[in-house]
Amino acid sequence: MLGIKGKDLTLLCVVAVLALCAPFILNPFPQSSAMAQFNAGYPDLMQRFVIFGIFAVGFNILFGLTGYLSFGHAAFLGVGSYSAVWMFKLLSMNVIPAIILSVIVAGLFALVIGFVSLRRSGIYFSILTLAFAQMSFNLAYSVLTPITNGETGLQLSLDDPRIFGTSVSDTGGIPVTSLFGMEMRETSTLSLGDWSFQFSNGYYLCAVLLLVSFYISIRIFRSPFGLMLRAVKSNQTRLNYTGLNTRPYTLAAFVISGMYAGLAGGLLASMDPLAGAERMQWTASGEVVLMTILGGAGTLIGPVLGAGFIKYFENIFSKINDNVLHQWFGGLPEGLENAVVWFTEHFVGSGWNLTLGLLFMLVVTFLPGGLVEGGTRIGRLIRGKSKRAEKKAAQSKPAE
Amino acid sequence: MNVKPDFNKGKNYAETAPAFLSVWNMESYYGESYIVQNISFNVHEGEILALLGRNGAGKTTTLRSIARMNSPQVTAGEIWLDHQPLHKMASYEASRAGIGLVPEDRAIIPGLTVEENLQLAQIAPPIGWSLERLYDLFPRLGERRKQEGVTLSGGEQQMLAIARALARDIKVLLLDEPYEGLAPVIVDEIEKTLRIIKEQGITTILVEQNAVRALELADRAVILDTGTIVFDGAAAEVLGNEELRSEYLAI
Amino acid sequence: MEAILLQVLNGLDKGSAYALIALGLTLIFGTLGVVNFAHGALFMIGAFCAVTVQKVLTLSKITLDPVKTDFLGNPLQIKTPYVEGWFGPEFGAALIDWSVPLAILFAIPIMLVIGVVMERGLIKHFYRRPHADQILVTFGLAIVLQELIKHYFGANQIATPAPDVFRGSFDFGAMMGMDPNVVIYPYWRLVYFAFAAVIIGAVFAFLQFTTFGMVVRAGMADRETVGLLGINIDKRFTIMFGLAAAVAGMAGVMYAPINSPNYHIGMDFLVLSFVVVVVGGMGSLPGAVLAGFLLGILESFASMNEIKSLIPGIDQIIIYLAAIIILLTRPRGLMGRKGVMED
Amino acid sequence: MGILEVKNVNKRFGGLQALGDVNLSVAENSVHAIIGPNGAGKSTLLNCLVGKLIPDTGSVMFDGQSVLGRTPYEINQMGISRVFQTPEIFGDLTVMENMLIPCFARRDGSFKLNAIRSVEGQADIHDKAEAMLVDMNMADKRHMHAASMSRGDKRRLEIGMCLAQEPRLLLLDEPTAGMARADTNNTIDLLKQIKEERNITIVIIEHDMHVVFSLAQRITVLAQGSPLVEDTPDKIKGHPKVREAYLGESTPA
Amino acid sequence: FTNEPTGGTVTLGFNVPQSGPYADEGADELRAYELAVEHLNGEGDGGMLNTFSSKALGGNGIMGKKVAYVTGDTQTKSDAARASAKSMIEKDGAIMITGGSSSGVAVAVQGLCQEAGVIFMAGLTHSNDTTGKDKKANGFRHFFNAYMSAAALAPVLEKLYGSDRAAYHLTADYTWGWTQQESIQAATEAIGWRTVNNVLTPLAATDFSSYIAPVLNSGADVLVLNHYGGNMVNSLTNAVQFGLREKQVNGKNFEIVVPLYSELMAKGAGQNIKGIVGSQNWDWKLGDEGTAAFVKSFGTKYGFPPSQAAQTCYAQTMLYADAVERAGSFNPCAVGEALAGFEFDGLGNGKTLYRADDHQCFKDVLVVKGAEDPQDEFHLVEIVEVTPVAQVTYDPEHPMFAGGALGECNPGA
Ligand SMILES: Nc1ncnc2c1ncn2[C@@H]1O[C@H](COP(=O)(O)OP(=O)(O)OP(=O)(O)O)[C@@H](O)[C@H]1O
Ligand SMILES: Nc1ncnc2c1ncn2[C@@H]1O[C@H](COP(=O)(O)OP(=O)(O)OP(=O)(O)O)[C@@H](O)[C@H]1O
Ligand SMILES: [Mg+2]
Ligand SMILES: [Mg+2]
Repeated sequence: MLGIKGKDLTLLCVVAVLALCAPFILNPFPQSSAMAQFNAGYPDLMQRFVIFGIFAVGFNILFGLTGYLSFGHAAFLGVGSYSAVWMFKLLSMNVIPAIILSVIVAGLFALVIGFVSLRRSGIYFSILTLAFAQMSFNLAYSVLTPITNGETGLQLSLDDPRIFGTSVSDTGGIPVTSLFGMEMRETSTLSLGDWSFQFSNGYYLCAVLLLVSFYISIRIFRSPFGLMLRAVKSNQTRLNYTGLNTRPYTLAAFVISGMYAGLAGGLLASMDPLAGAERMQWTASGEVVLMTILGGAGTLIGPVLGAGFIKYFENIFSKINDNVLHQWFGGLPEGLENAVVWFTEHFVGSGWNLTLGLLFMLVVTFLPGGLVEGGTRIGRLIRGKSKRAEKKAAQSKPAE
Repeated sequence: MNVKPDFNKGKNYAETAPAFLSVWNMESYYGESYIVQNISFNVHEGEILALLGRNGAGKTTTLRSIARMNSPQVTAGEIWLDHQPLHKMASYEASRAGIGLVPEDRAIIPGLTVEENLQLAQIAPPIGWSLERLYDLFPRLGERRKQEGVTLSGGEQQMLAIARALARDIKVLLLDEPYEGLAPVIVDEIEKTLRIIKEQGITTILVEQNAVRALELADRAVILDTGTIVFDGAAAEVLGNEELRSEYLAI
Repeated sequence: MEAILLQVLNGLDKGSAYALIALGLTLIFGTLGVVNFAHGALFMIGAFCAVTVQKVLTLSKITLDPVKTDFLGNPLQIKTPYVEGWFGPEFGAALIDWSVPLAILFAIPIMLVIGVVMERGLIKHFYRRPHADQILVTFGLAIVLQELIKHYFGANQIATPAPDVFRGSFDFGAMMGMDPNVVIYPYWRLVYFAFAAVIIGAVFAFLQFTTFGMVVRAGMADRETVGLLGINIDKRFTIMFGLAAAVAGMAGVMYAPINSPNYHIGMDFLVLSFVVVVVGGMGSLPGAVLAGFLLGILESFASMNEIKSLIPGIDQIIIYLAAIIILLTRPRGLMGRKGVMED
Repeated sequence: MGILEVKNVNKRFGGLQALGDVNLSVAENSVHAIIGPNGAGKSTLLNCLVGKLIPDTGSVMFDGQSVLGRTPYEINQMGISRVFQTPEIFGDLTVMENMLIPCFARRDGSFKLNAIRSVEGQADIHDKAEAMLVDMNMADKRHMHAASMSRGDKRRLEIGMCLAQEPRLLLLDEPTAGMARADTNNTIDLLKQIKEERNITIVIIEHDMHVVFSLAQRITVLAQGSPLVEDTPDKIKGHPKVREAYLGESTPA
Repeated sequence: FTNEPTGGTVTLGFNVPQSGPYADEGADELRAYELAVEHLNGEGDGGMLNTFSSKALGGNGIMGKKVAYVTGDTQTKSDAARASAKSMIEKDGAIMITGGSSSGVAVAVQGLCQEAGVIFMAGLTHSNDTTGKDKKANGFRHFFNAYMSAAALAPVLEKLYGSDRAAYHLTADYTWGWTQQESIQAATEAIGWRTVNNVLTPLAATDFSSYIAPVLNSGADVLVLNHYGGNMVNSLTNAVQFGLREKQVNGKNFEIVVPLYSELMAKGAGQNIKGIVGSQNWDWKLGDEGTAAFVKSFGTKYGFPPSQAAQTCYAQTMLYADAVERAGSFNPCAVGEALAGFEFDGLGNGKTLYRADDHQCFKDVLVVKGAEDPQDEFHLVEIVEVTPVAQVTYDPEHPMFAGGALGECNPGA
């Protein structure tokens, strides 16, 4: 089906089911329970999961396949966002032209930066991309303020021209982003007992695009192009002496992953029409690197998992304050309660970074293949096939 | 034909064994693949042992296991060198205990000159031949001492690898295909050197594809096939045994 | 003319700071090949050694003032540092005044221990892992260290002044017969410059005139073979790590008076130090130092008004622009060694 | 006029004259061996042919066109493939994937974003790689990681990858070093067969005289960077200078 | 309207920096918010509830609903701040968002709240734009702004340093820096100062030596540091290191001015801040009744006096709650109407007006300077003068604030 088969097809189906049912899956706890704090099924966060998933999937096409570690990918995301917001300002609030433009502009930007940076490999390449991104960030923050609105970020305003739309909505506000009239921010709520599930148009647009992106990424991984990219990672000398110039391949991968980043940026702006310069800072580029490695570089689903993991901590753990903790542990005796709260406080709220840092270390130390490796191990446990057993099986066969 | 090596499987095997180097029930893995499958053999002091077998038989794996390299992982068995338990040592400790390995890919260290490659061998005790003496043995190395080691020609690198092993005071020399890539004249030279080394009482294990050459030089031979020992006996015996020659050595 | 001289001086000093900060990173990243995102954290811990020494020296005995009151109307607490009580007010005050230089003495052993523990406990397992994994683990570590410091010292900057005698600036211009106040330079920065020169020289000498440097280089290229030659490379890597941490820490201590440290100071310098090391060329100590000075001077020039008015915003990007130009014209940075982290 | 014409090639490394006035002419569809002591400059000469090194002076013509100044991939596109002294293969990929890459590489080297159809979907290419694996007697290792094969196997794989490209000139740098006798014989047969079937010209460097004398039609002896003699195998065998400088006494005449 | 509270509680969203350089400021804001919630719910000593001129609040929550709150981390990034605010609105049902410690974040979150249909009560934001070109109907600012700083400072500067001065500006190269610089340049030129130069410095700069070194030779005798937070601490430290303060230029003592001050910055700058003049929105040492009540309850609870950031956040919460009570509805439009043009007293700074035209508060502004010999760490700053509100009031159409429009209030879905 769709030109993919076997495991890949299963994977795509699983991702599709997960993405479409996310509003249920991410909201497992009833509204009034203490655990509701851990629910992540509200539109903004679900959108972020998916958008950063797209970003990471694209990054993985470059890094996972070719091994070229770009440390400036956030620049493409930022450029995508700016293009989209400009599109909203000038043209119309329809997200389609905005998204298309952001993909194109990010692709062109990636073409230029990639063309230059790919003259070097290894760490030298990483630093070149980092330098380009940091330049973009610094300029966007200051000199380019007329285009980027600097520190505040590019926003819509009441006096935008918006050729194919209205500057001001009927209610006197700024019109909202939409897909041919279907408003992105519109959310319908389904209440089932103590649960309430939110279905947002914006999220479903993002989810569909994630599925498309993911599907394309599968196709790339399984295509001769993907094979060539893996060959680039493995041995460039051999590739050269096989008559292949590696540059067009790496550049194509770079541009494709830049376009993914642009798409992510465009979607971010479509969900929330603001583009800030911080989106291009090295920390943002670093974040996608971390997402990819954390999930499992070179695997198909890993980057999406990594993106979800980091965004979850950033948005859910950071919001747990001592007030919430006291509610949770209110059942404990006073002294114990305070002790538990005091201890837990370090890891949540303003301490969310600490938890994230610790988890980075734990995951990479104990799960060398990232979260995907963790999943594989769990799968193996469930199937009851231990490593030992496999070893025994191998023993009976001769070494070859 | 399958000849069992002569050793007794006692707990205090190491003390009673007449051997200088003994490998006992050794099993080695690369990750999940089981390569060296429970082998045992002895090497006596001062002798040259030829370790033969087809490609992929596990010769290199055996040598690397004895030298205590990080891979393969030796999961079972014991290795004793002159009453020292090698199987409990890290590779640098094995080296200090007297193991010298000339690896099959020569492993010349990039970024270092020829001389630095040799100096590196003389940092940790015990120190063997002096640089002058090594340059006498391999004059080509003397001429190229300031050149980066990895830019040497294939044969020169082989010389450097052997010289580097001799730069340490070793008890057992493990040679993994030392003749590979060497001009015939040089092979003759090295063979002479090996005889000199033998006279000095150094024990040698020689892995070589040129089986005839190796067997002419060696005292004893061990033949490996898919990770198990299929022959252990006098070198001359192999040369005289048609079946062994054709089955495992194709000569 | 004076302006140029001034910026050269400035650049030299900035450069010495960059070089010193990057030096520790070169040892780990350029030489051991470990992509150490925790380097900034080591620098920060160094700076907080200075803060801690200052805090310890100013630990105070509290007495109540009978007359004055605090903001809640309670009697005011008067704090007299214990050291002033023990050593007399004058010597005690001098000790406090000199807390930053004193902190160097504390920082060296502390940073050595931290470096060694970090290497033995964590990094050791990552030499053979992909660089990406190294990034993840060291970044995680950096965050953890940072958050711990934030927890104990807060997020605000903490003033750690240099000793009083180094306040003010030295008038080079006047010395050279120009008008006064034209070419001036703060004393503490001159101290920093000298300090950087000494440390850089010492590290050079250690790696150049002992076999240590060669062994570590060899070990990075091929650990296995070095082990085969009887060398316990792990031990040397550990020492190298300790050394690098100590260098990073000293750079941090000395920098504390220039920029009051906060828990974020390491991250602020992280990118810069990577850029310096890579522009210098992987595996090259002199390269990193040279790149530090070069970028320092370029940055100083770019901040001159004449140049800024010519190209607006040039000072924002000069470092990156220079890095790009250098890396494109020289494949391995200024003095990089072949084969180090090129793939 | 041979298919490969090397004229007056010189190459210095610092103070070392690695190649001095090398002249070499290789006839089309022949096997030409280059032998000589270690460090004679054999590999260096090969490097000059494939664009890894640029000679200081001299010219290298392949089929009437100069190869100098071209990048390795351009030279390969002219029809020259090379097997290295230490195997250069894609260690992280499986044997099958290793073989697929030269099959997918287009002869003219032009870039095609072949990202839509899957690898398996392109049956013609897949079959070609499969056939090559069978030819190389490696079909059973299809799914093995190339890096975890023994050295002899890596060599064979590399030869197979070069052959899959259907080159016109195949350069072999000690292809049988470290190979078991049986495999060496197989390789000799394979090379002979391929040369016949596909009209390939082969230049081979080898220290194993058995291989050289079984394959070569002409032999150039290189010593200290310069050709010592060039002749047929029989003449070379008996050449006293060659015996002294290179072959030694123990080589059977 | 969005998030209409239906149960027995009403949820407020406190969106403050918890990581990044302003985390301490954020922590102090959060303390103030928690205190405000306590007071609104009738716990504790009531703080400024007792001094507030409006008596609509009765310590029984807001309109009888108990006040609950959620917190989030802005990270001082527009993106993260908006994400955090969105989660409060979408997930937790927050009806009002408040907090923040930079203008970029304030403007970004204000825009979000406008679109989402909730009220935004800005925390610490000093840029003219927040209530200037980026003003929004749903957004309200209690904190003062760059123009007011300049207007308050100029007369004091004239008094202290005379009217014949040449100023050299170092300005952080982003929106806040620019508006700050523009304001102070205009104000000082109005008292006769010359502006020698204005040099933009990168936000990411940590070492300002190359910008400071040329100052002495430029003919200027005053250095104005339009920097905030870490930038300001570092540039001031660098300037003092260069010995600028000991120098004489044009026969006058060289002086340094830092237009926007905070206690935390003073602490970070240590000795270097002594004698440096600047402005503040509020200081705990102000003698008025409201201030005293607030300082007492804050100090008793946390052991140290509140910062100006804490005060503005506390006041904003009170003002919001009060407006709801007075409006009799949580509907943002009703609340906005109640706030617009509202005059009050007793929350510090004396009589205050929430101007309807731009939702900016007008009140007295403090001119402060670094204490020469502080009695303890809480007295690093001393008040030089309390500039009366009249002097800092400007026309809503003032060019520095022109360009934007409040628009219509948005009650949301
Ligand atoms: N790094 C590795 N990972 C996995 N398997 C390996 C690895 N290295 C070798 N092997 C496997 O181990 C087996 C034995 O290899 P080894 O190198 O010891 O053979 P050998 O006898 O030395 O052969 P040769 O004569 O070709 O050098 C081979 O089947 C090979 O595929
Ligand atoms: N990059 C280099 N720098 C310096 N010298 C070099 C370099 N490359 C090769 N050489 C020297 O040039 C000479 C010829 O080397 P080459 O590799 O061509 O020899 P070869 O004939 O292939 O020998 P072998 O049979 O041992 O492989 C050698 O002495 C070698 O040390
Ligand atoms: Mg082998
Ligand atoms: Mg060669």
